[in-house]
Amino acid sequence: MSRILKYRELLLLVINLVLIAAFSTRAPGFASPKSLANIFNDTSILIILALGQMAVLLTRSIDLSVAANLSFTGMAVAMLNSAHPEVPLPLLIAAALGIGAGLGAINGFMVWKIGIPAIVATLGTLTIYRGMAFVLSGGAWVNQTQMTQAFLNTPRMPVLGLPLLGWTAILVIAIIAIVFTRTIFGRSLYAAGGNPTAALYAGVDVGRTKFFAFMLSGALSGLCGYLWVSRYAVAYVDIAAGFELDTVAACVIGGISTLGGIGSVGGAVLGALFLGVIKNALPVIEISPFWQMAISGLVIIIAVLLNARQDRRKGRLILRDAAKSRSVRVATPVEGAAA
Amino acid sequence: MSTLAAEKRPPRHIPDKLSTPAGRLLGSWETLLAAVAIAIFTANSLASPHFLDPWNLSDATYNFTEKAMIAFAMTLLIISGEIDLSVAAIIALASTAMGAAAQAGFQTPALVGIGLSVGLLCGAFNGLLVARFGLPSIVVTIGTMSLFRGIAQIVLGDQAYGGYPSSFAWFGQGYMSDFPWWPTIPGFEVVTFEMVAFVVFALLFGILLHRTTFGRWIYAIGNNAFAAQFSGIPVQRTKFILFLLTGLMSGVAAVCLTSRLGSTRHTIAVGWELEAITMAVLGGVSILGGSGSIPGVVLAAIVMGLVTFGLGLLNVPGIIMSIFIGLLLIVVIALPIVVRRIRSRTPA
Amino acid sequence: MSVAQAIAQNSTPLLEMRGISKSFPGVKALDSVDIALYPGTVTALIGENGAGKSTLVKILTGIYQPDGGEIIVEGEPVHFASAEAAIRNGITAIHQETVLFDELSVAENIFLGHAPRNRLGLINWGGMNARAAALLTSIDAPVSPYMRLKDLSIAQRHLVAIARALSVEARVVIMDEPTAALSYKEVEDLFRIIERLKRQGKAILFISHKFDEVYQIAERFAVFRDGRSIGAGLLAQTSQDEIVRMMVGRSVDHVFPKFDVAIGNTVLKVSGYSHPTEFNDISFELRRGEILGLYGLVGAGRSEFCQSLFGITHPSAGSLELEGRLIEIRSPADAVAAGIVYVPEERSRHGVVLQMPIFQNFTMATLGRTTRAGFLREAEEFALARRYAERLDLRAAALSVPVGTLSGGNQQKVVIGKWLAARPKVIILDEPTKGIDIGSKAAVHAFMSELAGEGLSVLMVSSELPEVLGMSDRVLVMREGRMAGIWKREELDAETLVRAATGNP
Amino acid sequence: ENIKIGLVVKSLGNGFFEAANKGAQEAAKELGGVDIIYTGPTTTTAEGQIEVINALIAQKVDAIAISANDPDAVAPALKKAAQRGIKVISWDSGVNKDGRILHLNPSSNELIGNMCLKLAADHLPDGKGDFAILSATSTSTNQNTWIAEMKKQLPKYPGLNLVTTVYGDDLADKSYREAQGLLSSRPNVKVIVAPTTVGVLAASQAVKDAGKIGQVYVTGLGLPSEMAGAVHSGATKQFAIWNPIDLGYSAAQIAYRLVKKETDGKPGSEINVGRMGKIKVGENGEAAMADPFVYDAKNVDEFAKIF
Ligand SMILES: Nc1ncnc2c1ncn2[C@@H]1O[C@H](COP(=O)(O)OP(=O)(O)OP(=O)(O)O)[C@@H](O)[C@H]1O
Ligand SMILES: Nc1ncnc2c1ncn2[C@@H]1O[C@H](COP(=O)(O)OP(=O)(O)OP(=O)(O)O)[C@@H](O)[C@H]1O
Ligand SMILES: [Mg+2]
Ligand SMILES: [Mg+2]
Repeated sequence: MSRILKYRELLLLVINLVLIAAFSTRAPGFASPKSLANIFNDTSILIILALGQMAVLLTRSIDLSVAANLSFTGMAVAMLNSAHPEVPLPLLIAAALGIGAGLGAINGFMVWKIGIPAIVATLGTLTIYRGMAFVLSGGAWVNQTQMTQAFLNTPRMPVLGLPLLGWTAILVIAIIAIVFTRTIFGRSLYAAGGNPTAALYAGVDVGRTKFFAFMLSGALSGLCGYLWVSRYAVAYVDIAAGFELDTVAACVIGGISTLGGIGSVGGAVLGALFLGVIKNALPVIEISPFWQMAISGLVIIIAVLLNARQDRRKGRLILRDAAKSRSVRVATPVEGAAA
Repeated sequence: MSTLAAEKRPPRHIPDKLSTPAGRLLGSWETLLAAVAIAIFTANSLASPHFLDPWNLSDATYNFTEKAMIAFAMTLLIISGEIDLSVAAIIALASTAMGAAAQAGFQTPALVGIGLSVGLLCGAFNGLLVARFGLPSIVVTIGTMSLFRGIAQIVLGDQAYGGYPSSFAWFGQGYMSDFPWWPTIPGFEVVTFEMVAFVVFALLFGILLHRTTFGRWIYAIGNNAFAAQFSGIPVQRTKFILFLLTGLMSGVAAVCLTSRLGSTRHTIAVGWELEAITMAVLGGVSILGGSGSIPGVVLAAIVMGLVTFGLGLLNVPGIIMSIFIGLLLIVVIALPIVVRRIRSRTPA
Repeated sequence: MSVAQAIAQNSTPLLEMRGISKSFPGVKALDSVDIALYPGTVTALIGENGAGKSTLVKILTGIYQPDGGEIIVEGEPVHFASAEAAIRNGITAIHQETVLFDELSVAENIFLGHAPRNRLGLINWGGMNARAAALLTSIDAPVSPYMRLKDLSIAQRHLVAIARALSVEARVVIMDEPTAALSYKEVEDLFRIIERLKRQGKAILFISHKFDEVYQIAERFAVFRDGRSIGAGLLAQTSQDEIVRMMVGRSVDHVFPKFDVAIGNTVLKVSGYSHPTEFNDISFELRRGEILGLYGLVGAGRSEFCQSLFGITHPSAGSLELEGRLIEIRSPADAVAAGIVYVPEERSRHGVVLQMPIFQNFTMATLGRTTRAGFLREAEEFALARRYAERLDLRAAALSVPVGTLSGGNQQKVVIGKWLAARPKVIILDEPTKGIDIGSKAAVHAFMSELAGEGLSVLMVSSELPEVLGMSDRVLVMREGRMAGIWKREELDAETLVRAATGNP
Repeated sequence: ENIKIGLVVKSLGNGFFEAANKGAQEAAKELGGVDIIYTGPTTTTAEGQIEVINALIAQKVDAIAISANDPDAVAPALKKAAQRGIKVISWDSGVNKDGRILHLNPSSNELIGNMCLKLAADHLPDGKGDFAILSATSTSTNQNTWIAEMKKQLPKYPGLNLVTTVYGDDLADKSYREAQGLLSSRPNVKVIVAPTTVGVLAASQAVKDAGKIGQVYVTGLGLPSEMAGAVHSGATKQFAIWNPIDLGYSAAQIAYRLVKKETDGKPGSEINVGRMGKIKVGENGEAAMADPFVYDAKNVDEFAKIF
């Protein structure tokens, strides 16, 4: 285990399990396999978005436009589906990925070629993309009856007790894990954010890496656009409003540094699940709806505090005895930031 | 006192500055923004016959005055390399506290005091987490953003606080001409309290940032916190004070907004954090810290106010307006970068 | 193999750069320079700070594109569009700046950009770790490929950087000031590795400001001045004075101009200073007009100790007396107020704010002197900055340009000037001449003597033996966070110091 | 010069208000010489609506008809409008008495509250059993009024038991999760009443996904076009809504009559609202239109084409 999951992820996993156990004392059945599958399924979209956000955060950037991208792409594919019901679903999903990637590429282009700070570029496109969703639809909704059955029902088709939506998340996690740990592009993400100068010297094109990170984040947002619309069977301009901060929160709770270069796929997934567990638990454990927001805020702060305690620099431990106690820790192999 | 170097050669003369003041003014961000403001002002007056009406312009200032007051403090914070996403939530909490106090029968001065104190407290909480525990501010304030508004929601639930004393309404709705000592110059009766507050705070923050030791510290910290610390600058204390200031200004905005609305719900000022940050960034504040100016932010506030009001007069839907603001932000940030790049390509 | 033999065997260059030019906005960093590298030979590239050495390295490694000129490898003209292209052509470098990744494992630091891949094109972690382990063993590096870089010491990082340079099938190895952060012992190790590379027939470009090293390891040299080639040839046929003259354009006589000054009363008394993990039980007295050298191997804890005197870190035990009064220093501000200032080792990280104007850097620590009631007065700031800029003979276009536009030596002058403005009693200089060329070094040394002559007490951290021996009245040696001894100038010799620092009898 | 009426809605991009706009445009055409300015903020906030109101005041519109995001917060701005000679009415979601001349309820609040209870009872065997309310945001005026009315009239339905009220904030994902929470933690709840379209839709979807169609029903207030899918799936048997077209039509008509000084809109006055006949202003300056209309599988498709 220790080779696959680093200490931080292990801690987060334990926290997640403790939370689930605690909640199930108040809401029997919360920990049942069915309920857990439910929570995972419900968190799938956040997980996928968080993985995209993670790619961007790793390169020392941030993508605030993920939710707006989701809204625009969701609206676009829903309208496409309603106007041309004959277009097969795989093509629509490809369109969602493509549109999303295109919007992500716009962000990436501004960061790479013009040199606008990512937070500024995506703060701009955050409003622009959602505005475009409004322009595209004229403010009208796309309703359930306008969408085809295949469009609506495919992601909710259960396979081995988990809907396809959940399986999609698992597939994305697997692909991203391989991409981040075992491809040149994935390692470039870590390098570009960890030390841009060093990355340049090592032959990594930092700007281009950022561009592709944004494109990846965009493509995943686009995919989520489709998944969202089909899950809630309606498309309107405001969908997923404010979700960009949830994705950042999931990453941060999962130990991905907003300063780039640090983080693991496991962390991002567990961070998203952490938020998912809380979001799903609060409605069932008899907590006043008015308390939910404060509790999630508090929980984020506590998670960040816990994370930071682990990060505390240990100093250089020059004195022999101090160094000895450290060397025990160092000796445990660490496989880069892979995991 | 002689030096070896001096014995060898007389010291070289180093000029204070390279360019002339006029040259610096011409190339500055503020000049660019002022040009944009004038262009939008002209476009607005051509596009709508209702634009050049003093009362309308006076109403239009409400589009930006409160947000700008937060943006001033946010500017300092961003220059120092931090950020506060919880400002709108602080407004909600401060407003809720004032509402509760008003229900309990407190009078206007006490209400204002309570609003500002809650703002300060929230700022202190953020400051503590960032400056004392060394947590990244973007993450901390994502958390406190939910926490502060969440507390407001716990207190208010689905209810609203109203029933503020009538004198309280003056901060957000009053005109300076309500004062006997305000000069009765024709044309000046449209000056609102918030406008005066905007100008006063712009001056205060401008002086604080550009003319005091504290302001210099902010730049030093934002550019290189280590070097600042190694120069004896109290880095963490400065950051803490900046969070306090941001909290306080959110409290001020809460007083103005609550007074203007006359009621408090927990959704008050939703989304303002991004608008305040947009204002600062549009004003030329580097989101990475280290540079920016108050005059720039003042101009950016005016530009944003003019754009929203001008488009409002043309009944452009708000969401289309936000496309304009987003484009404006990107174009104004990109323009100097692109121009600089083109200029460096053609040899001078 | 003698130098003459080597040269006789390798008369055709492996790599040649001809007429290379490179301009940055406002600076012509390289103006049609030439250099040739021969197989099995170390060529030293020598020049003042800002002469264009690192720029040449970056062009050769594909990081910068030259404005003009050509690169010829084994007779074929080549063009490196990216860092990767240079690596593919067998050119590898240890760069001057830290170019490693704190958060990644040692193995990945070594192989980033050219990791071994399996048939699917995916990175082969097992193969990479195995190859990294083999590579590290071959250079006697006591480092596991699985360790994370941030857990390594400076010296260990250095070994990783070397392993990285050797991880590609290199024909040309470039080392840009590889010894600047190393102490005596690690330099010896590095030289052994270089000797091995030579035997393997690789061409080596070695950049250093330290002449003893250059003469020890290199056969050939090339000198740059202000971005131009001034001379090149065989070191065996050229004296140090000739090279210095080529480099500076004049001769430099006083590298260690230590004057005898009257040593006064005790100014600073440190007793039993300790820190839980970094240093233990440091005690000494520092007198008026005295220069106390602080010698040790890299990583001995000297900087940490000095930083605790300055209030950056906090001692867990011990006391401090300044002019007979017990003081406690909780922050740098306390230290400055008490009259203790610190010129840090990492200049651009801790010393100056690169983006801010020169005059603001000068006044940063002493804004109280140029303000009234907290309000800035720019004219006074300029006046103060000018006073110290002239005293230190600063070279700058104007006082309002950012410090980042200055050369390293001039940046160091700004840091020193900033602290002189605080009118200190004790000045701590941490590696004051690290990475500084011989001309500027002489100026810093002269200035140090002068300050002592004016009655300042100087604590000088240095890893350079000649500097310690040449400048100190007394020397304190630290080893692994503890005091290894303290010696007077008269009792000093290099051997004593090295023995104390390494702990070898 | 044409009469300009500002039709201010809670937010743009909402089918209900689009339909109301359609009605208002119809009224404008019928009356002649009237321009409808259909506008609203990006988010459903009072601050956003105030900016919109200020822009309307600046354009010197003749009347403002508003569906308010907050009854108190927009009042000061509307009072300013009134001072500048603009006739202000509210419709759908009201404004405090001193901020407007009159308020046009889509139906009386009692009727709506009653209708929601009736719908719940109709879905339960013998009209007895547990039900829960899924509301929008906790600040939304009309939602809160209707919930209050439902609670008030609950005694008229013995056996009908309100278990809890939850808030979906008019966000699809949150509403869905709240509905899911109800399904798992309140197994006795047989009916979810959502007086908001996003709520009914999300709850229907949650019921469908949980495979509880036929065990748990969802009902409430929604537009036929948006609800058709839920009705077809069987998650919703019936739901109700008033006609938003008629509502917008009437609001525009009333505003026009006020501008033309055909009425002062005081309590007790009767206003001519074109094809809708006459509306009487009651106490508190509130007027109400007809009963909500109930839709089910038989008629929903027909109306889905209209709004
Ligand atoms: N990226 C850059 N942008 C602008 N100027 C640069 C840049 N890199 C180097 N220079 C300038 O080019 C000149 C040569 O710099 P270079 O780093 O090559 O010197 P160097 O010989 O390596 O000096 P040192 O001994 O201090 O390392 C200097 O004047 C430097 O300021
Ligand atoms: N393992 C490490 N991790 C992080 N920083 C380090 C490490 N080793 C050294 N440093 C920092 O790098 C700089 C150079 O350290 P170096 O060891 O060369 O200085 P030194 O004075 O010889 O050592 P010390 O300060 O321990 O006596 C110092 O500022 C030190 O804090
Ligand atoms: Mg160099
Ligand atoms: Mg050191």
